[in-house]
Formats: sequence, C-alpha cells, structure tokens
Amino acid sequence: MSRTLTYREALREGLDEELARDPNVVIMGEEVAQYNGAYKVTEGLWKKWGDKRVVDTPISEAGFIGMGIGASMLGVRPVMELMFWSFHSVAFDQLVNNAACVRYMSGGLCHCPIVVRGPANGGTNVGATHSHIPEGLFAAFPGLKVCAPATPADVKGLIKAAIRDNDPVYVMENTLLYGNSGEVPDPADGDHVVPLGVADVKREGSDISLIAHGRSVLHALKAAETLQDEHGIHAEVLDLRSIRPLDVEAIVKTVKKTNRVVLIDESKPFGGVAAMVTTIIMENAFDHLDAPVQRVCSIDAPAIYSPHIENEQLPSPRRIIEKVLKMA
Amino acid sequence: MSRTLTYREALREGLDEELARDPNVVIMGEEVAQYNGAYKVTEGLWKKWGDKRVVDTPISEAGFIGMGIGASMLGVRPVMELMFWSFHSVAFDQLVNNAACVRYMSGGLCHCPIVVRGPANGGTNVGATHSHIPEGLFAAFPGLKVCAPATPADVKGLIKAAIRDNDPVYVMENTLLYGNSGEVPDPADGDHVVPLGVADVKREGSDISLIAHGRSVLHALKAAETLQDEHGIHAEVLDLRSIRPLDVEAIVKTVKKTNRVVLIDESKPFGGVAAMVTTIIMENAFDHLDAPVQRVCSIDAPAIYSPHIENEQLPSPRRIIEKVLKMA
Amino acid sequence: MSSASSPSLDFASSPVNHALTPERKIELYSQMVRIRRFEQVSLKYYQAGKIGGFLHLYIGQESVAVGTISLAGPDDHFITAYRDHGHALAVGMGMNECMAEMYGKQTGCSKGKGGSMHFFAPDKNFWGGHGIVGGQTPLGLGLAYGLKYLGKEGCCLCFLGDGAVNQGAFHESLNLAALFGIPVVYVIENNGYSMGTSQKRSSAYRGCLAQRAEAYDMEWDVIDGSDIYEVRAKTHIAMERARKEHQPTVLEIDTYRYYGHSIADANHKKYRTPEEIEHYKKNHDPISVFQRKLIAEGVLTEDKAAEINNAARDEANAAVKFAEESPAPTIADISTDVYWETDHQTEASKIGRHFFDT
Amino acid sequence: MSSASSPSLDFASSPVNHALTPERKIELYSQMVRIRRFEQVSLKYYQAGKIGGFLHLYIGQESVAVGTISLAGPDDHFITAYRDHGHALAVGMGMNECMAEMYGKQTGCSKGKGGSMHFFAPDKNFWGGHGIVGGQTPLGLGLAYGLKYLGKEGCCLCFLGDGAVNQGAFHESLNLAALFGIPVVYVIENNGYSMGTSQKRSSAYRGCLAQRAEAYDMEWDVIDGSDIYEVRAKTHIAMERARKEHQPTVLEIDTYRYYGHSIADANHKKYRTPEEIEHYKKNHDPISVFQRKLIAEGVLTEDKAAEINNAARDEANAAVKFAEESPAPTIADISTDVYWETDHQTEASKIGRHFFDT
Ligand SMILES: Cc1ncc(C[n+]2csc(CCOP(=O)(O)OP(=O)(O)O)c2C)c(N)n1
Ligand SMILES: Cc1ncc(C[n+]2csc(CCOP(=O)(O)OP(=O)(O)O)c2C)c(N)n1
Ligand SMILES: [Mg+2]
Ligand SMILES: [Mg+2]
Repeated sequence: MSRTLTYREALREGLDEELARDPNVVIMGEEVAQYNGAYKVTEGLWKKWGDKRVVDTPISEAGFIGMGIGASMLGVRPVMELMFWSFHSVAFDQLVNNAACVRYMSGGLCHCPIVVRGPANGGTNVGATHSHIPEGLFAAFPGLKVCAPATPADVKGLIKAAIRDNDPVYVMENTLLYGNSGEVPDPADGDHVVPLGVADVKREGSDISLIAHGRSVLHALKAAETLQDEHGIHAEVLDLRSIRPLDVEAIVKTVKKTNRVVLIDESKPFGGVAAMVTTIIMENAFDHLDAPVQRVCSIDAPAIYSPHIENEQLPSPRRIIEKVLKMA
Repeated sequence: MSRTLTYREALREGLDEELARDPNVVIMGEEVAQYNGAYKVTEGLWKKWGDKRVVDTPISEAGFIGMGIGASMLGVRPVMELMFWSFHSVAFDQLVNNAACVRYMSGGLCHCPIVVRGPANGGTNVGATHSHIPEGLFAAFPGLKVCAPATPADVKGLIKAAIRDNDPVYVMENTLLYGNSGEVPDPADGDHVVPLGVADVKREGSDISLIAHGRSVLHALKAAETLQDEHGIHAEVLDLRSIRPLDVEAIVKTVKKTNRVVLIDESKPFGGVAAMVTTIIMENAFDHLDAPVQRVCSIDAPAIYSPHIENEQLPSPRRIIEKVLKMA
Repeated sequence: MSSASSPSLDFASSPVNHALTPERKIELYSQMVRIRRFEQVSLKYYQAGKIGGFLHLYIGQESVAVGTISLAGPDDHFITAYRDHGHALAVGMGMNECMAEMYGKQTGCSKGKGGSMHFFAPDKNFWGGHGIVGGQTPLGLGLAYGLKYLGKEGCCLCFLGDGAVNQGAFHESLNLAALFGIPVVYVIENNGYSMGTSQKRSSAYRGCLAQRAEAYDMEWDVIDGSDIYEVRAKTHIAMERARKEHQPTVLEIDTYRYYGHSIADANHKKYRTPEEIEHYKKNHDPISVFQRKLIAEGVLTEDKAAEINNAARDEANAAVKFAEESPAPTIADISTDVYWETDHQTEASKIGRHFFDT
Repeated sequence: MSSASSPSLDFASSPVNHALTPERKIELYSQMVRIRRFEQVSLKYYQAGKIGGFLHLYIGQESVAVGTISLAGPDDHFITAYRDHGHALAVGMGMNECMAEMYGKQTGCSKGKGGSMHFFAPDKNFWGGHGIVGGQTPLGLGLAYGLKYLGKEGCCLCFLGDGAVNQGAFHESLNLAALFGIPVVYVIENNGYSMGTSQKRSSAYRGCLAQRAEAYDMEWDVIDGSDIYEVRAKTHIAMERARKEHQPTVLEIDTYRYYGHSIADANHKKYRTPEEIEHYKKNHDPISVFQRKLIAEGVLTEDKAAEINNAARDEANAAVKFAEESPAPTIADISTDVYWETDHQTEASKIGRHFFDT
C-alpha cells in the first residue's frame, strides 16, 4: 500500500519517524522550529517534539554546523537544516574539514553521524549567491556522503538512511520539488529506507541512457517521453539518487545496454557530477560507447536572476532532446 | 639572457616588479611583512616598500580577503597571501560569492582585480586540513581564474599576468617547489609575462601524452625520461599551467598527436582538474583516442600525516610509469 | 555614547540639521516618500507575478537610508544587504532602472542579472545589494580601506541587519577596522527581527547590539530611527570620526519593518502581534514623524505632502511602464558580465577557454 | 571578574587547592615536568628528521593544560588546537602513543594519520588536536551542547590561542554559547604571539582579550598562568558555572612559549627579544614557580624534583624507542578510517562505490 504525498510531506514524515525512533535525533537550523521552516519542511515538528528536539539557531552557520559536528562526536544525531545549501559557503571549513576529516585524523577514534540538509537548486530567481548546486563540490571530499533525491519516496527513504548512517551525509533537496506529489510506501508496510549508493532506473529504454539526479531526473523523464512519442527513440533514465557512494555498477550497466549517454546535471559545466560520471564511463565502459558521452549542464555563468531567462540557463527537456537528436 | 632563480625568488621578483609598476598594488596576508612570509616568498618586500604596500593581517581570512575584494572594486590591486591555500575554507564565501559573482550580479558594473596566492599541495606531512589542492574546486566557479605554475619562469610570468588581469585570479603555488631552481628571463630583456590560458609542452613525444599541472609536471617529466630510457616510450608532457582559462586547443592537439593520455593531478579522484580534462577529451577528441584516458590522482582519502607513507598517497613518477605501462 | 537615546534631546537643532534649508528638508521628506511609494508599487506587481524571487521591503525603515546617506560627500561610499531599495533610491538611483531590475529586464541597473537583492550603482558610490547575510561587511571594510589607501577623505557606510551581527565575517571585520584604523561606519538597522526570530532569540548582548563594538575598543551609538534628525545628528559624528580620524564606529538604529521578512513570509503576523505593528506605524513611522515636524516648522503643508506623495506614486507607476516595455535579456546575455577581460574582448580574453558550455 | 589579577592573592589557600593532597600536588608537578621532557625529547628527534610536518611546542605553557584539566570530573571534556601535546598528556594519554603519532607509526594515537597537530583520545574525553585556527571552537561548543543534551553534569574546556580570537567561528560560538546556555569554558592561552605577530598587532580590544565576552553578556576572567594554583582556583569557578548553571565563560590565561611558533619558525628571536624570553623563564616559568612553592610547602625536595625530572626524561626516551620500533602504516592503511561504515564493513558500506581510486 502506498499513499500520495508531496516531497515536502514525505521528507517531514521521514524526519518525524526518525525523531520518534531515536531520542538523540535533534533537528536544528534557522527558523526550523517556531517558524515551521522557511520552506515548511519541518512544519509542526516543533509543536510535536518541543524545544529540545527542534531548535532554532541564529544566523551563524559556521557556529551551529560546527556545534552539530561536535555534538555528533558525543553521540547526538543532529539533522541540520541549511535554509539554502548555498549558505555552505560561510560554514565551509566545518563542512569539509571537521566533518569530513575528523575520523581520519583521529585514526578512526571519532565519528561524526551528522546530516546536513536543505535545498540546493537554481530556478527560483534568487540570483547567483542563492543558487549554488554543490553535490559535486562536496562529493569530492572523501569522508563525506552526498545524495540528491528526486521523488517523494526517495527523499523519505534517503533522509532516513542518512540519519541512521554513521558518517556525515549531506542531503541536497530542491525548492522546486517540495510541492511535487508521488507515491510513498505506507509506514504500516514497514520502514521505508532507501540505502545510499543505489541508483534507480526510473524508465527503461534501449537506445540511449539519460543519467541524472535531483530535479534533472524529471527533465530527463519528460524528454524521454517526447523522444519516444515524436522520434521513436527509447531512452533509459537512470536516477543516480546518491552521488557518494555512487552506483557505478548501474552506470556501467546502462551504458552497456544503450551505448550512448547524455548526462544531465544542473551544475556548472566545469567539474560537477557530470564530469565525474563522464570520467567514470571513460574509465569503465569506454569500449561500449558508440559516441562520446554528452552533457547538459547549466550555462557557464553565475546564476542569472531574470525570471524571463533563468530557465534557459538550466537543463530542460528541450535542451536534452536537442542534445540527443544531435547525437543520433 | 636568463638567470637561474629559485621558484621563490622568481615569484618574489614578479611581485617586486609589479609593486614598482603600479602604486595600487598592495600585498597582504598573515606574516607577509615583518616576518617576511611564512615561506619567505615576500622576504625583503616590507623593508623595501614599507607599511602601506606590504601589510600584515590578523588570522581573519574571511575578513581580510573580503576587505581585499572590496578594495579591489575601488581600484586597489590587492595581492593576498593565504599562508596555505587550505585556509580557503574559512574564507570560502568571500572567494566564491563576492569575488566570483559581484561582476555578474551588478551587470558588469563592478569588477574585482584581486589576486589570491599561496601554496596548495600535499607532501609536507601536515595532514588533512593543511593539504587541500583546490584548483578544480575554484575553477568550477565561472567568474574566477586559476593557475598553478610549475617552474620559476612560469610562476614569475603568471603572477605578473595575474596581477594585471582585471578579474580575480587564484594562483596556486607549492611549498615543495619554492626551493627549485630554473632559468628565468632577464628583466633587461623585457617584461616576462606568461599569459593565462596557455599550456606549455614541456617535453615533446609521440607515443603518449602526460597532461599535468603544478608539481605533477615534474613527476611527469621524470616518468617520461624513464619511459624513454627504459621502455622506449616517447611521452609528451603538457603542462596546463592555467586551469581556467584552459588551453583546450593544446589538449586536443596533443591527444591527436599521441592518441593516448594519462592525466596527473594531485587532487582527490572524485572531481578535480583531471575529471574535467577527461571530460574535455571525451567531448572534443573522442575519435582520436586509442584507449581510454587514464588518471593518476591522490589516493582517495584525506591527506595522511605519516612521513613514511604520505608520498605513496600522491602521484609519483613510479605510479605514472605503472599506469602508462598498463595501457601499452 | 549611550545605550539608549534620551527622548528629550532636540536633534533638529544639532548643527548638521540646523544647516538644512527648507528645500533640502523637503528633499529628505520626498526621498522617504519615494522609497515607500516605489515599494508599494513594486509589491503590487510582485503579487501580480511580474517580479521574481524574493521581495524584501524596506517600508518603515526609510529614515535610516535617507538620513545617513543624506550626509554623504563625494568620497563617501555605501554598501548594504538584500533589503536594498531604500539605499538605492537614497543614493540617487532612478526608479526606472530599479524597477526594471526587479522585472529582470535589460534596462535594469544590473541588466536583470541581480534582481531585487542586487541593486548596484558604483557611479553613485553604491556597491550593492548583497544576498549572503553579513557577506557585505568585509566588502564595506575594503571600500573604506581603499578610500584611505587612495588618500580620499571619505568613509564607507556599511549597512547590516540585527540578525547579521552573528555572522563571523562581521566580527573579523570589526577587529580589522579597529586595528587598522579604517574609515568604516557599520550601521545596524535593527528592525527587531531576523526573519521570524526576534533579537532576543538570536543574539546574546549586554545593553544593545552596537555595544559589541566595545569588544574591539571601538566607538558605538544607538539611534532612534523614527527621527531622521537624530539619525543625521549621530551618524554625522561617526562619519566625521571616520573621515578625519580614520576611526570606525558601530551604529545601531532602532527601526521597524511593516511587512514580512520578504513577501514570501506569510508568518509575520504570527511572530509579531498586529498591535506591535500598529503601535509602531502610529507612533514611530519615520515619514509621519518627519511630516509632523516639518508641518510644525512651517516647512511643509498637508497639500504639499499630498502632492509629493502623488508625484512619487506617479513616478513609480511610470517606472513600471518603463520596466514593462523594456526588453528581457537574451540567452546570449547569460554569458556576459562574467569576466572583465572577455567583456572587453582584450587580448588576454582570446587565449584559452573561459567558458565550458556543453 | 577583573582585567588583571592582583598578585597579592594567595590562591594556594583557595578551596580547590587547599583540598589537594601532597601526593596530588606532586602529581600535578610531575605532569608538567612530563610534558616538558616529552617535548624536549621530541624536539631532538624532530631535528634529527624522525618527525615530519610541524612541531609546535607547548614548553612554557604547561600549567595551563595541567591546571585546568586537573579539575575535570568524568563528564568533563577537552578540545584544543594544534599545540596539543600538553593537553594530551594532561588528560592521561601515554607518551608512547603520542611519540609514535609524531613518528607517523601505526601505534600512534591516531595511527600516524594525524601527526603532532592531531592527537586524539575520546576514551579520555579528549577530542583533539585541530589544525585550522579557531576551527575547534564550534566543536567545543558542540561537545558541551551534547553534554547538556544527554543530561550529563559536565562541561567542555575548549582551548584556543590569542591569535585565534579573531576567527569568525569563535565569535559565532560565543553568541551561541551565551544564547543557548551551553556549558563550555573557552580558555584563551595567551602566549602573546600568533606566529610572529604580537597580541597588539593582531587584536583590537579594551582591557584584554577575554573581555570580548562582555559583547555577549558572558562571564570572563584573566589568569596569571605562571601560578598553577591561580589557574585552578579561577578555572574551577568557570567550570562550576558551566556544570551547575549551564553558563559559559571565557578565560584568558597569560602564559608564554619559549620556542618559536613551530620549530620551523627561525624568526622567533627577531620578533621577541632574548631578554623577554629570559625574563619569563627566570621569573614566571610555571614549573619553577610551582617547584619553589612545593619546596616551601615542604611537599617537594630538590632531590625528589630531580628524580621526577629524570623519570620523565627516561619515559620520553622509552617512548622514542617504542616509536622507533613500531611499524609504519602501509599503503592499505591510507584508505581506512575514512568512513565508519566501510571500516565496520556494514551492509551499507557494500552498496555503491565509496572510493574512486585511479
Ligand atoms: C549566510 C546566510 N544565512 C541565511 C540567509 C537567509 N536569510 C536571509 S535574510 C535573513 C534574516 C536576516 O535578518 P536581519 O539581519 O535582521 O536583516 P533584515 O532582514 O531584518 O533586514 C536570513 C536568515 C542568508 N541569506 N545568508
Ligand atoms: C585558518 C588558519 N589560518 C592560518 C593558520 C596558520 N597558523 C597556524 S597557527 C597560527 C598562529 C596562531 O596563533 P595563536 O592562536 O596565538 O596560537 P599559538 O600558536 O600561540 O598557540 C597561524 C597563523 C591556520 N592554521 N589556520
Ligand atoms: Mg532584522
Ligand atoms: Mg599565541
């Protein structure tokens, strides 16, 4: 049995279930408690769980994220909200040195079971400083784990896996997905956990593989539909879901199946997840490629504000279709 | 005519010449003035140029880098030393939002002619937090420029180009190169400026291309020698020098010439410069590859301290040779 | 230096206000009115879906931008956060380029690239409009450092919110400002809330937020923002200290915003009572307060005030028309204004690849 | 709360010192001596090329780590910066695992992965050893937050240098500590210099650095570090305030380092006069001062002191032997201790690729 929930509701349900499961889980961030969350993800949780479990913080990301890291070393399980993942920039040292390296530098004596979550996306006309897409940035640091769920079921399953994980996990959501609806398994049917590191074939196909994560998965699905309907091209859509650990097997499998790949990644084209997946395909499936891997990324500039044009900067079904047709 | 200078001396000479050329050039950073620089790059400059032009700062990287960015918008030309580039983590917001985006967000009204420089490397037993190699990290941000000179002549030429550039340029040096000697053109023969964006064939070869930057270039050259002497393999060594702008033409040219590529990059293997260059080759020279591009990166863990083993974590001539021989 | 202003002082007679001509007073009044009308009109079109992203209204705080910036000479500079419309108009930017910016049009002050949070006018010494809380505070320090370096007798007014005082970069800036003797004046616009969080729930402090300056042995003062005369009288002292003595100051100006944090903030009547909002509007509204004073001084009449209000509304509506009729950026525009060198097609820009579009 | 300690006070008779048995006093003395001898020996082998990276010696500051940490109960925790040998030994770590860590051996406390700057012993409530200046200050806050969350009556002592006070993360932590009522005691070990920069050239402040706490309405105190009795007497108050009232404190302990910033610092006789160093050694050396007191108290004799010194030196030399004979990490060791899940070979760790080695 499953119900239809929004991405936001599914995420909240996951948080709520973990708050119930483990008294050491604590939710923290700016406006997460009394205000119910800037994007209402945590709505109702403060009322239900009280001051100890759901905590409002001042605008001090380095301070409170570092505080969460320290607390996690002692056994607390903090789930920190960054109002936007873009604000990682003021907490970067805590995120990439303290969280990522403390286990290593202590020879395995410390560990850091922290979750940092929040939206990481463009497309809402909030300009360059508020539209960073840092999946690739953080996945580059050994010691960190990163996932970017695209659907309500996945966001619930992955947030629960993230909270139970004993390593730092950075969950990248998307403000444009919060309102989307989808099927989510009923809690009565058992704990719905999606393990990190498992990609998901969101659509089967044989002609070409569209590999994406986050909101780009939805663009890929739309593009695949049009490709089939209008061009008779059967595209497979692989949703990476988790960036690190990464499901390399699933990537290689789909490449072997279709021999052609377009990657869709909202990141800027220098680096990002797409460059890494390209490299993985180069190294692991070169002989199975009938054509060079192609990418659809954001246009290479800081995020533009203008609502008239911002969507043109980002990947879109149109841009994916154009890229596929050019390859054919 | 040229002289033999160390990397450190050549860099200092470049700084000194630019201090002389433009009264708005100011050098700033921790211990750069009275202490003569933690790595003695700025030795003697404070004595020569005084308090106004060479400025010691407190340990407040976000504060003083941001201060430099603000001053640069007004026409000052700050050359900021990060004692280690690793300390970027506490100034990240200033480096990737204010410096990289202010031109864009102002529709071109502001610009930010700042240079941030310092060593960025592993290999000195200083552990995970002090051994970051962020060339790829910063090159991913449109609005920024990044270079990583490997030789005395290049570091002098590039620092001068960086200071004259009207965009933010991040110059990544290497503590293990400071003491290396090499030929540097004589100032009497004219201004020695190496433009950003020009790679340099440091050794001609026909069998395989070794593409590297920074200290990895020296490893590649050593490996090339052994490959020739012991295995009769003629490796070409391409030094990228500049990461953004990137000399894509030179990359494609060497691939077309040798049809085989090994990339050497001290970064961790998820992302980094090597993944980007792999992607560029995939997209621009796929048909010229006789074998998949291979990479030699650091072993995928935070930087280990132990002097007994740290070098094993990093690229080395041995690892390059092994990789090349495996491809042949 | 005091932790609360004494209400009995008459700042109208302080030299910097005494020197104001009636015309100049009307100008200050008009500027505040223009800000308010401009924002009311922008709110209307934001709600109509013509403006994207966030809209952070300055309404209620007008005396701060107008009062402080009115004291500026040719070498004084300004920088602020995302709640920047008031400062933009106060430095002399036109409603047209501001409205067009919010509309995301090519004719916007930032060519539609920055939006509401990122107004810029370097030709008017205005350096933005910055979205990362506290991120502009080292930039303001740098502008002031630049002034001193270049030998100008000027200062930088760097505005920030009461929530922004808890960002580390601000504290680093305060230490640097005091240590290096930098002519910066930090102006905390204390509207009592950072989003839904009251000052008490976000900050630990002794008497007030400005007092944190003492930690760096720096001068500070607290100002009642409802009285533009007080704003000017006290800010003048800080600006002179900066210009003449190269000494920084932290000012805290008590003020209030009538709308939510941004227009997306549907909660703002939950974390504040309607009574609180009404009380402020009635007793402390900086425009009403100034209007009453000017009428009492005989400088302004009700009719003249109405005229100014109407003119401001007309000007704002004309700006809407201008914005509506302006062209949107093209796809090609996305890729300009990234690098100075490529924009200017310099030799350097032709070497190597700068853009990596797929 | 005072900005300078009054020299006439006799801290030996304060309750927390009065309660010390002669054995415990000897123990405190021995701990300080052990730190000094350990470091002198490590210096020797650093200079012989046996130890890599940086070596930041604590010599001259021993009373701080020993005095403060001697007050700890089972639920008190500690964290510090890279100058961490003193704290490590004071919490009860063995010389063997510390020396082996510097030697980069598998038997090191961090398996040779952390080095001199990154000693850890969570089983002794010691959470490192951190290299980024100020970066440990939010972690210390978090440890204390965790104690409160978990309902333990304990506090966290978080050590930092006089140069570290200018990092933004520290200020964010102070605000959070005061606002949330977190049982953390920040201990500024003021040795007068951050590398080659004197306190005056790096910090703007009123009376002293600890006074910055007032900005957050937080308690603070200044301590003469040459007297371990004073260190204990005043730190005890702060720790009790933390444990019982959940209120944080900033302590500033005046101290001195005899060597350079690190042993790579060849300049340290340029930015400080030899007289300054000698003066401190002669009059304020915390070991000599305590030794004289204990002898005067009849607790210690010259002979006993010599014996303790010799034993400490022998212990350090034995640690060298242990380190020398220990195995170095292997290439395979580079890849462990990255993820808890892969180290423990959990189900989760078998899903997806965690490592991307080329
Ligand atoms: C570093 C960072 N964290 C969080 C935010 C989100 N945010 C934007 S404005 C704001 C509240 C700021 O309040 P205040 O400083 O009082 O200024 P006001 O909005 O009242 O003018 C927050 C939390 C941000 N933009 N940057
Ligand atoms: C963020 C950062 N900036 C710079 C450094 C380099 N650095 C290491 S220690 C140090 C001086 C710190 O002085 P202080 O805080 O007084 O501590 P002390 O060394 O005297 O114990 C500096 C500049 C660093 N490790 N981290
Ligand atoms: Mg506010
Ligand atoms: Mg110090």
